[in-house]
Amino acid sequence: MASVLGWASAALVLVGAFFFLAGTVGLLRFPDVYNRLHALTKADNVGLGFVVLGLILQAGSLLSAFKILLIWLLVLASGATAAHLVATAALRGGIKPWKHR
Amino acid sequence: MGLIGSNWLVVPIVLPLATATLAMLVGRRSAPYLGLLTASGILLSVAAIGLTVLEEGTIRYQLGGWEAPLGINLYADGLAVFMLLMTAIVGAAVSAYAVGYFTSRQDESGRVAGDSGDRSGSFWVLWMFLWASLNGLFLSADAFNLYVTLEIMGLSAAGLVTLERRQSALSSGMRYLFVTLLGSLAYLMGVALLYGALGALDLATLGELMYPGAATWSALALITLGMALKTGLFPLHFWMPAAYSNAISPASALLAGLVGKASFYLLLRLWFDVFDGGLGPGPGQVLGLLGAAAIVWGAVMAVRQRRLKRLLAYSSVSQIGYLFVLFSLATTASWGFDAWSGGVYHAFSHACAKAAMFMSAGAIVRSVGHDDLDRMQGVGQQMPLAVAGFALGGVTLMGLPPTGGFTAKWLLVSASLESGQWWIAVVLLAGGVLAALYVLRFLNPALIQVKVGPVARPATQNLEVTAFVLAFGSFFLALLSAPLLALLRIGTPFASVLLVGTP
Amino acid sequence: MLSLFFDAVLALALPLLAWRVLTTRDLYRAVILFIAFGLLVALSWARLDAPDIALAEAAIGAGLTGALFLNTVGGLVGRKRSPSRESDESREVAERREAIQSSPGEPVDEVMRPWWVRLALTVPILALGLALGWAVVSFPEPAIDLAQQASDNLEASGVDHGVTAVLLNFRSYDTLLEIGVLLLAVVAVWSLDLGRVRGGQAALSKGLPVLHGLVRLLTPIMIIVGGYLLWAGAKQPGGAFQAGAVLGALGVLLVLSGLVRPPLSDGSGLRIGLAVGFAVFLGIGTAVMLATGELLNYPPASTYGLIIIIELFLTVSIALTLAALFVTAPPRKEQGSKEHSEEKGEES
Amino acid sequence: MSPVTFYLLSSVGIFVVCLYGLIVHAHLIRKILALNMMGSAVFLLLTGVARRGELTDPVPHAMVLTGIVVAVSATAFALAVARRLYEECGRAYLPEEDPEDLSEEREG
Repeated sequence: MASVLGWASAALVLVGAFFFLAGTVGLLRFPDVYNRLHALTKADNVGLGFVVLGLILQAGSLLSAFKILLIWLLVLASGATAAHLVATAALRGGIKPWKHR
Repeated sequence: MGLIGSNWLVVPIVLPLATATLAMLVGRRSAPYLGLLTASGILLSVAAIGLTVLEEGTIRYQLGGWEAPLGINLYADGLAVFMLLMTAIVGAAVSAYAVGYFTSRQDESGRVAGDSGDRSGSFWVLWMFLWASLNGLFLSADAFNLYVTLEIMGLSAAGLVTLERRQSALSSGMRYLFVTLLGSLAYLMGVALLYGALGALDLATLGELMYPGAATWSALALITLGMALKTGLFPLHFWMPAAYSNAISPASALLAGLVGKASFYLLLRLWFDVFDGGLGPGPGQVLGLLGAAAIVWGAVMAVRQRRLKRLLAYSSVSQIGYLFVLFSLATTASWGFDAWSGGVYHAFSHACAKAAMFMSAGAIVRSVGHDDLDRMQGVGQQMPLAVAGFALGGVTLMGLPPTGGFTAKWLLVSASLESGQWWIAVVLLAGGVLAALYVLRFLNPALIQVKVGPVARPATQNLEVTAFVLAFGSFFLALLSAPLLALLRIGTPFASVLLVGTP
Repeated sequence: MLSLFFDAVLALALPLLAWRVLTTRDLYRAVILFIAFGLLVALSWARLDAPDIALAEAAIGAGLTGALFLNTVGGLVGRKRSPSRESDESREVAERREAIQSSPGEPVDEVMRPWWVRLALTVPILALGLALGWAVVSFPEPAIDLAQQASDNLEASGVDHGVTAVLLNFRSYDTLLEIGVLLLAVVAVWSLDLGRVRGGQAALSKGLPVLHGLVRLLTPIMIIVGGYLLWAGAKQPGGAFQAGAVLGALGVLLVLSGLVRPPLSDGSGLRIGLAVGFAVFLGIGTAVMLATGELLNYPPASTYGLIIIIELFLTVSIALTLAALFVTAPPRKEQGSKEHSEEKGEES
Repeated sequence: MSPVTFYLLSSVGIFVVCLYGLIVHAHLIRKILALNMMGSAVFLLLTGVARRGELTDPVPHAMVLTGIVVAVSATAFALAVARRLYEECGRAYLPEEDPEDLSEEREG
């Protein structure tokens, strides 16, 4: 039982890490600020979600599981807000969204 | 030692801290009175501490009731009390001076009034923190606690420099802040290395455990560099002339008189109590050489200045050299105590004299509206007290009897002759001659009699009087040398020398 | 094995990151890298079993300090400033500033000492690095074990957490002076009488409902977290500093998002709030002298209670100070009194 | 080599890199950044030292906590001076040599 949980948790964390990797690649390779934001927030939120899910499986008590979950929710909220602020500032600053030609 | 007896020790630290807090709350109007009250309280407590130490020997005080390696101790020996006394005297004089300084500024015109009121409030809070940190530094027996006092000292001193908002004052204040922060960080790195190597922070414990090794040598180097930078030892004095000359005069007096001495004291304390005389003869020789170079370089530069306050600032570069000469002379040989006490005595007399001279200069600049040395003709007629104060301080710098500077030089010169390093004696005496030159650089034009009509000038009587009184005190400091030297003997690191020397 | 590799990478990354911070041309980028540096330092402290200071570093060292830097860089370069100070500066200065600001955009910095200075510096600096490296590698087993002594005396300290015991009992004098430093810093910053550079932020954030929503959501959470950290400090990592840092960050957030107007330096409520921690600490430390004969030596029976009281007030003052260092707008002479009356109510 | 040694060496690395940067750069922000990171280097050394024994030593932790608070105070003041300097004269650099100030209006 313990080892099944352990494997599942490891797998989930690995999936999360893959999303982080993808998000990082997107941050480096995408053409403009809006695309990069997309890569960052979406991939990282999902990635962190998987990592959190994996860690919850390892959590000793319900309370710590709840705390870990809370971290994810807070990151979701602040990440979304930060992305919104950056995008707004970029639009106001006159940066035009990139269009594929 | 009774309950009250040892508790005097915390008064010079706690009292100004309380005043600073109160001064921040009550605002500018009552701050000067609080400051003066505090000054008298500190004088009283320092006198009580001094008497206790003279009668009963060194005091160790366990803060929070915890013993040394775990807790923080305060420790008062002769040297610490000597520095406390120096700070109390100069501090009280500057406090009195500041009351007059900020009041007369307010009278000047409506425009500056509100501004200087703010500045006066900030001055008192900063100065009270500075005073608490100085007293705390002299009394602390804990390496990390010394760091905290150093930082309070640096921040409040830099804050005092930037009270003057001219561009030059701001940039020299900025540079001073960098220097003082870097010095503190170098010190802290040294403390961290000592903790890594020896596992303690209490100075006495560190001294017992000291061994020469990679970590302790590095710690010595970092601490020495940091403190030399903060004290302004040649060639690390680059920040000093600007910082001292661009600040408002009460701040210049405090910086040149006291703040530089505190970092010197810290080096002295660690050098002899922790590092066992610098872990060998080599480092002391280096510091002595730099000190000798500072004496000559600073004095030559001072002679070449065209501005009164810059002249004084360069004179400080030179006078700090005298302090560092002691590191090459103070060994366990028979002349060790003479050299050590000579250097420390010089710190005292220079603190009083230089503070008094900056205070005089401040009054003069305030009155004549500039500090151009070439246009000082007739100042002696207009402001006899200020010029007299300046002259008395100048005589102390030259080291003529009966000044405190004479006692200090006498001790240093005799130690250098006894040790066979006669070239140090030559430098010391040459420094005195050069000091005469730069002091005359101001006195010559100032004493010229000129015919000028009565000019409307800001009232500076209060300033002149306080400056003169302090200079007068430093002038006769040699008369007190017997009790002061007796005080310095208590708990000195040269106790073994003294036993040999005095049967 | 894996953890050793992780430590090695982290330890290697820190100096490299520091190097990047100091060599990146763009100052904004340098500050962002600095924040990353602070977070990595916090991570390495977490690795070194120091959760207390990891928390403090993440909140104060990286977070608040980083925000301070960003704010200053923003104030220095790029933005045209309000002409509040124009009256009392010479024309020449204004022109010089114009010349500098004529190329807004990236705040860049390339001013360095000449190459020969840099070359000459490398020798002593490398020597220092080698000496220090040798020193830390060859640390002997120390003769004194303060860790043991601290844990032996933990019983008598009134609290169950080592770091809190050191901070508020064994070495409480250091902590007292350190709170003094905070107070001193605020006074020193105020004495500079800075212009109102940050006024723009509140206006900027108008019409950003998302941000306001987030801040409204975070406010109760951060208050709970701060209270929890304070309460937990007696037994486990946490305490007045961490709690104060969290609450201070909340203050900064509230002001920057425009939900609360920046407090004025001469508001007496603010002044009392800033000083109360230091005053209570000093007062209790002095008062116990009557009972036990030494400064800061708490009577054994009431040690825990006194420490909690001190920590409570410290938290208030630390939070206010950190926020004040960041957002206090000193009053301009002319308009001071008017705004003062206006904002009296915000103070609570 | 234990992981603690890595961190000790890392702290030395940060210290010297930042010392070099502090001296070499003229921009005020850069200097303040360097000083701040030098502080972190010392704190890292202390934290490493705290970790080497059987018990984790709380004394260096308390010292670091004190140091962090002192560092943020110093940084805030330094940044304020830098900004004030900029407001006053429009540059964020220190002059190489301090020019002898010959202006007339001194001491108010």
